[in-house]
Amino acid sequence: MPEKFGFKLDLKTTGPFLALITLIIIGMLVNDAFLSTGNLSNILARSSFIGIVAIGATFVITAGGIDLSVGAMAAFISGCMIIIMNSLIGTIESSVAIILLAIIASAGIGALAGLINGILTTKAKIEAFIVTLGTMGVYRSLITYMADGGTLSLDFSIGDIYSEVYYGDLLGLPYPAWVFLGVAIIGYVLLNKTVFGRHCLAIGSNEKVALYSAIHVDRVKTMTYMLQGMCVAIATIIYVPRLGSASGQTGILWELEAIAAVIIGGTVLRGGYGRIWGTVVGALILTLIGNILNLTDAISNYLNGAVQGIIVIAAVYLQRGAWRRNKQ
Amino acid sequence: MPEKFGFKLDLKTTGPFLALITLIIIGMLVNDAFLSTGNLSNILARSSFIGIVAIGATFVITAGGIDLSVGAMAAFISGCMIIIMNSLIGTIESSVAIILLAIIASAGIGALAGLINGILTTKAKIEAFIVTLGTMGVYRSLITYMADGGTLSLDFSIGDIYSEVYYGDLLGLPYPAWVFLGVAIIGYVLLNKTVFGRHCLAIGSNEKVALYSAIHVDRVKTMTYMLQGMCVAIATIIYVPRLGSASGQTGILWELEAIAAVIIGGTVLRGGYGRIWGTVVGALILTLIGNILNLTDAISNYLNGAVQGIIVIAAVYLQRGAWRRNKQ
Amino acid sequence: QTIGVSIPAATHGWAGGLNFHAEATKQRLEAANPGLRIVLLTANSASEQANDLEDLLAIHHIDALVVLPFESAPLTGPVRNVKRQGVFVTVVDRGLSEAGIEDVYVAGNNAEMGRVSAQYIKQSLSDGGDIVVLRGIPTVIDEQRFDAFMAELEGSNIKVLDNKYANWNRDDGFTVMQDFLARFPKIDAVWAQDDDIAIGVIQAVRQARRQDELFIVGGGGMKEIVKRVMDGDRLTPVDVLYPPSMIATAMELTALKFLFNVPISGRYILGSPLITQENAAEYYFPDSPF
Amino acid sequence: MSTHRVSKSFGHVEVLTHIDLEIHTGEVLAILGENGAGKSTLVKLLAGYEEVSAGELRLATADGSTVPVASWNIEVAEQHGIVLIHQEFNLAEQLSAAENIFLGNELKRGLFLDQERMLRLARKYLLALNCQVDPATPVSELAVADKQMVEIAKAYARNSKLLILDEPTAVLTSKESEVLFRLIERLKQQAVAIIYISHKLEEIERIADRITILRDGEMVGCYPASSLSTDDMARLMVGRELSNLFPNIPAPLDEIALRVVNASVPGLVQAASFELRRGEVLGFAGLVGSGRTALMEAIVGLRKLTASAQIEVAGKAVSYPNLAAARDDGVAYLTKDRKASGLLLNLNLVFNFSLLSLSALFLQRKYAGLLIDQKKEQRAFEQAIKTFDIRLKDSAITAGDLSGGNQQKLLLAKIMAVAPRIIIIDEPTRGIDIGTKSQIYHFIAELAANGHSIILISSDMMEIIGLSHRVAVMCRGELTGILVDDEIEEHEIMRYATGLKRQPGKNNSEDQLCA
Ligand SMILES: Nc1ncnc2c1ncn2[C@@H]1O[C@H](COP(=O)(O)OP(=O)(O)OP(=O)(O)O)[C@@H](O)[C@H]1O
Ligand SMILES: Nc1ncnc2c1ncn2[C@@H]1O[C@H](COP(=O)(O)OP(=O)(O)OP(=O)(O)O)[C@@H](O)[C@H]1O
Ligand SMILES: [Mg+2]
Ligand SMILES: [Mg+2]
Repeated sequence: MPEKFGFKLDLKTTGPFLALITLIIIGMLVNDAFLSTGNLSNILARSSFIGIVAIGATFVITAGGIDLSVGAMAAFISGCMIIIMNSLIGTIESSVAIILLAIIASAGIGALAGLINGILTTKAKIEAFIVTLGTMGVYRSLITYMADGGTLSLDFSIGDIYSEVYYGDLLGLPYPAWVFLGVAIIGYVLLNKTVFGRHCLAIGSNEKVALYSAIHVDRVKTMTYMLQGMCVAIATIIYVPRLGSASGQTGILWELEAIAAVIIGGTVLRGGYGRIWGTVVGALILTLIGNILNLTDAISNYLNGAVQGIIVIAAVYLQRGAWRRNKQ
Repeated sequence: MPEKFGFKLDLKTTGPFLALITLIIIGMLVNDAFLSTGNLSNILARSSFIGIVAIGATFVITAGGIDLSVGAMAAFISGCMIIIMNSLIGTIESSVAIILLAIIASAGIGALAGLINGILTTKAKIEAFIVTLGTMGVYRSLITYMADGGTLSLDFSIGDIYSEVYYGDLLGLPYPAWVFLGVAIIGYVLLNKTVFGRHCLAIGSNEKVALYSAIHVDRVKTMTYMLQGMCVAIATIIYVPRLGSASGQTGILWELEAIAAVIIGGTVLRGGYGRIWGTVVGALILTLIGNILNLTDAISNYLNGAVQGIIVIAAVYLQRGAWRRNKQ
Repeated sequence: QTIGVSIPAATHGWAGGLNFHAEATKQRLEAANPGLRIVLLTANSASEQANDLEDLLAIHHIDALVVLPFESAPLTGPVRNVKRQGVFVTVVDRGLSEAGIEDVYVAGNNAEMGRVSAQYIKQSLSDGGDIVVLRGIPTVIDEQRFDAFMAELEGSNIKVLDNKYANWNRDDGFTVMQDFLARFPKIDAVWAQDDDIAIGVIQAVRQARRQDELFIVGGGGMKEIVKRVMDGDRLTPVDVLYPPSMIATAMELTALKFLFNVPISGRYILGSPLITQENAAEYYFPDSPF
Repeated sequence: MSTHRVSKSFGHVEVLTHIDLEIHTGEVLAILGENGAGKSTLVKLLAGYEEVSAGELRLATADGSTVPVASWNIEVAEQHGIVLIHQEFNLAEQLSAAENIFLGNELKRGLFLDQERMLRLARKYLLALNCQVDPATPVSELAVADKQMVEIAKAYARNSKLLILDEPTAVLTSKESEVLFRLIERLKQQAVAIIYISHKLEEIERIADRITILRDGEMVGCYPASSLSTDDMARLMVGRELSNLFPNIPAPLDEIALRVVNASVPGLVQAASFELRRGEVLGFAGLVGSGRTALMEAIVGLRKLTASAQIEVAGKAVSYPNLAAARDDGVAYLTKDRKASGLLLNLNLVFNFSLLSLSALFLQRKYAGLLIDQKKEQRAFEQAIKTFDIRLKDSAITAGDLSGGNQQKLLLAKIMAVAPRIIIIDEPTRGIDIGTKSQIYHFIAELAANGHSIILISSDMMEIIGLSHRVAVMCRGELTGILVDDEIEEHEIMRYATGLKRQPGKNNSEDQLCA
């Protein structure tokens, strides 16, 4: 008896890791090249976009909200950054200064976009699903409009310098992975060690109790959306140097991927329970699935989506340990 | 006091209608052609797909679940129907018989697909969001695979007869609108007048209470997914005769539209409160927005999505009467 | 020898044709050349395609790459990275935004497609007329086609009543056309730009029983539409070719370079000829999914 | 029905050990025990809500012998007519009272629900309980006591053979309880077996035929009710003699801690005015729904007051926009609905304990600076466990798994963690055992003696009378009188509470103060 209890608790946190390890083993079996440093660092760098966005989503979801606008917001912020950088080229000498300005602007726009989502949800009392579905449409349209239906491209003179942010590495680890790690640590501390994080949990668990515990419910909820906005901005900051462009197609379906990463990681969609490390692992799992499908062409390309779907379900099944629970 | 209370209740049910009427007035102002019978019957026929799917979604959401797989499921069922009909052409004489067989098969496949979603959610205890995200990938892949990446087309010999189901009308109302009405009435009765509906509400409101009231929670939840599957099948049955084809593109984003229609209609995403007529109006509102945007060139094409988003938010704001509540 | 092929996933009719031809060519080339391995990856977005390019390099160690970019600008950098590793690069259909990266460029001509369509409409409605335009998804390809189309019409007495996005999708083609029909009592021609859209437009026009007052110009060369042209359908008198089989051409060219060391480089621009009843049989492939 | 050496463990903690129980038709078996003794767990086993870990349940057969039941779950229990009214509410909030009463047991006409009949019957059941609520009202809009009545009606509607009531009167006033007792009498005559759990010993004395006493998960014994006095019960439960229940509280100081003038809450409270001195315990009595809660919630910023209201705390005019402002000013409020607004049931105990105090400005240095000092937080929590005598066998459980009385103690600890100057406690001893009750009373006395001011809202008349310096009485949203000294007496309070009597000048503004 006692062991079982201990084990169950364990499974809740180690579950996502188990699923991750299973996938890694599959990857190794499918192709030797899987373990090459090149491939591993590709995976890390890649998962950082969704991962960072998903860390923001962990807060929103833990506090009982949802944000569908993140993909469109990423596209919109990318567009803004590119326009800002391109237009500053004449006026400011140093490319690095231009990039830094754009980064600051990006964070500001992200926070503002989050603020709008937050205020519409808390003050106008409109369901988060509808608010963010609406702002998703708005940002997608705005980027399309800004790009005149086409693509905004970063000027090469800056792009070449900025691309170091995505392609460079430190101690063998690509920069995006460092950023991801940094955001994850900050997110972890914020959620688990600060009053703000506690309040997010409380609100997601029971809003009325939170209100009766003197928590500024609306303020905290708005802040989760702002945090989400800033995470999107950070993801954008490392996304722009990778592809150097933005269009109406940028960041499409990121919202679903981010939410999936959060839930795979063990956070509960209804709120009240959040796990940052789970989210990190969730993002890695999603990226790994894509990578593993590319390791082999044994599976018809048409069926990629099916395999992906089945693996996601299986991964969650594995980590929830449902089969154990059902047996007893 | 009593008046205030009565008024609040009123707003909750009349809210969506208010939003609908506002949109109709806007439509009239934008273009005279809006009120032409042709246009009105187009709108009704068009909204029937999303509407019927959304009626199924009302049950799933009311019972506290969510189904993201409906769009892909619609594509998959369309594909199956077309393959079945094309392959029966040689063997069965009567086209009508072939069509009826395909319709029956469609309902069966829909119910089965729903059953799978239901069992994975209730028995394997995997979050509905993940389960249906997974099956969404699976069905999308399967239809792409079945169509070899292209489009499955219904044989003309049957298509010409079957197309009557979409294009025909009765008493001036197109058949799809009749079907929509029929499904809505059945849905209304089911949700509000039967034990099943009552149990859906109870489960969405508080699963534990439902369990303690000796309700077969898993069974009822599974049945909501099956109902959703069958609604998708019905939507498919009137969708296929429209263009006589199915591809990986069919039904894309229907899931978001359906959920949006449900929420615009006043159903609560967290479950426990469902309104079928609200959903019907929600589907009409979504279709109307698209229609109105097509009737004017006052708005840049690029900004369609933005206008759509803003109208959806505004419609919900209007109907929730948040401005009234805030005032007091 | 390994050739990597990276293309968009089959998310609409034309891309489906693309996938079909890529897969068929892969089978054919591999069967004919035992030493050759072709890895075919498909992507649902630009960034997924950038991932695929990385994987082709890191995992499959490709010697040559055939890429049909999801979008031009975002993939310019990633393709350049591949090139820098000494890989032979063939770019298909959508030119990169930086010159000189690719060894071979095989492409249809989007601008020409728009131009040819406009020319046909101008010529058919010599006394002038009112037309509506259904566009694709807001991307560079759509821009190029649309701009060239409008430029060609400039100065003529053909009036474009309105244009709306139909997302290269039958359902949207149907819906948008229904609304155009409700809105405009007189339409002389429709430029649907894409055959999937055209299918939706045809149904909407037939529903409104206005098939006698207008004609439709699609684009791509989908077998259903080509068949109609061949059969002399009044509604779709012509189609404008934009062949998804260009991927096959590109793969074959690339394989040639490797297997027989044929010196290959430069640009291979496929035209966008007008498909009419006379020449339709040449473009009709009943076995292709597109 | 009977149990035979039944045990129950959660994980590695055993909460019930070898319980033997027999329930006969037509009798009331009371189960007594301290908070956390395992009463609720035991009855959950009987009703099939939880699985038995060891031992067996037996059912009586027609010939009078008992047979062990193999698989026991909610459904089987329900089929055998066993109905449990859970200690915590067991209602679907969004559904109406009538819908809840018939939940899982709906009446049908053909394929469809017979809504009219259900409404009609629901009204009948509720009226039988003297409950006036409209059965079509959503449960979320009902007052706590009415919710309880709906639950009783739900059980009543099921025609049970064994009715188990787990602290049904915790949220009821004596008048409402009386209605329930009459119902129990009637059921007894219909040969229904009843298991009754309560911490109100007078009730037990009044209705029980036999009494089973649990201590720490073990049977102390089973006694005929006539053989035990309430003092015996208390002694057997707690395992020691209890000293006097109500401590002496020194007279309050003259200094005014809180002055409320003309406080109105639209529709709920009309122009209430009163004042509270330092070191005073001011009782608030009234019938259910008299607006006491609404008034207090408005004072601490949880509801909107009308503009005419004036509130002074320690001589300073204040108007709290939200609860945080009140808390930072040293005014705390303990909610009466611990499940809906008191505790986060799915979170652990420490989080619940510190939730209110965490962001209080003056506490930041204590354990919540930039980061939460979880060690200090843990220590503060452990201290609180001792102070409030929270009994737990496993501190890793969530608040929802705590026994009802211990939840209440945790809630009290949570409020006290902010060290308020003015404490408004709404039904503080709801579901608390007699031993702990006495502890809490002493605690309140100590607070008052130390110069804190306390507003005590309670439906327990003894509690109000025993602890308060003065008693304010409300009736239908009006403050009908503030009683002092000898006036503080049950019948007098009831006269004010029912509106039969009101003090002159009450409810017409300023001149009423310090009457
Ligand atoms: N699901 C659970 N997991 C772990 N421990 C539990 C669980 N449910 C109850 N307990 C523990 O079992 C013990 C007995 O609880 P129970 O609710 O039966 O007490 P009780 O006698 O009803 O007390 P009260 O008078 O306060 O209601 C308590 O220590 C409680 O914390
Ligand atoms: N949100 C609400 N909607 C409708 N009615 C409400 C609401 N809140 C409170 N009420 C009603 O207002 C009345 C006053 O409630 P309140 O809780 O203040 O009474 P109370 O005297 O404090 O009750 P108790 O004696 O149980 O503590 C009750 O009848 C309650 O049902
Ligand atoms: Mg891929
Ligand atoms: Mg209990």
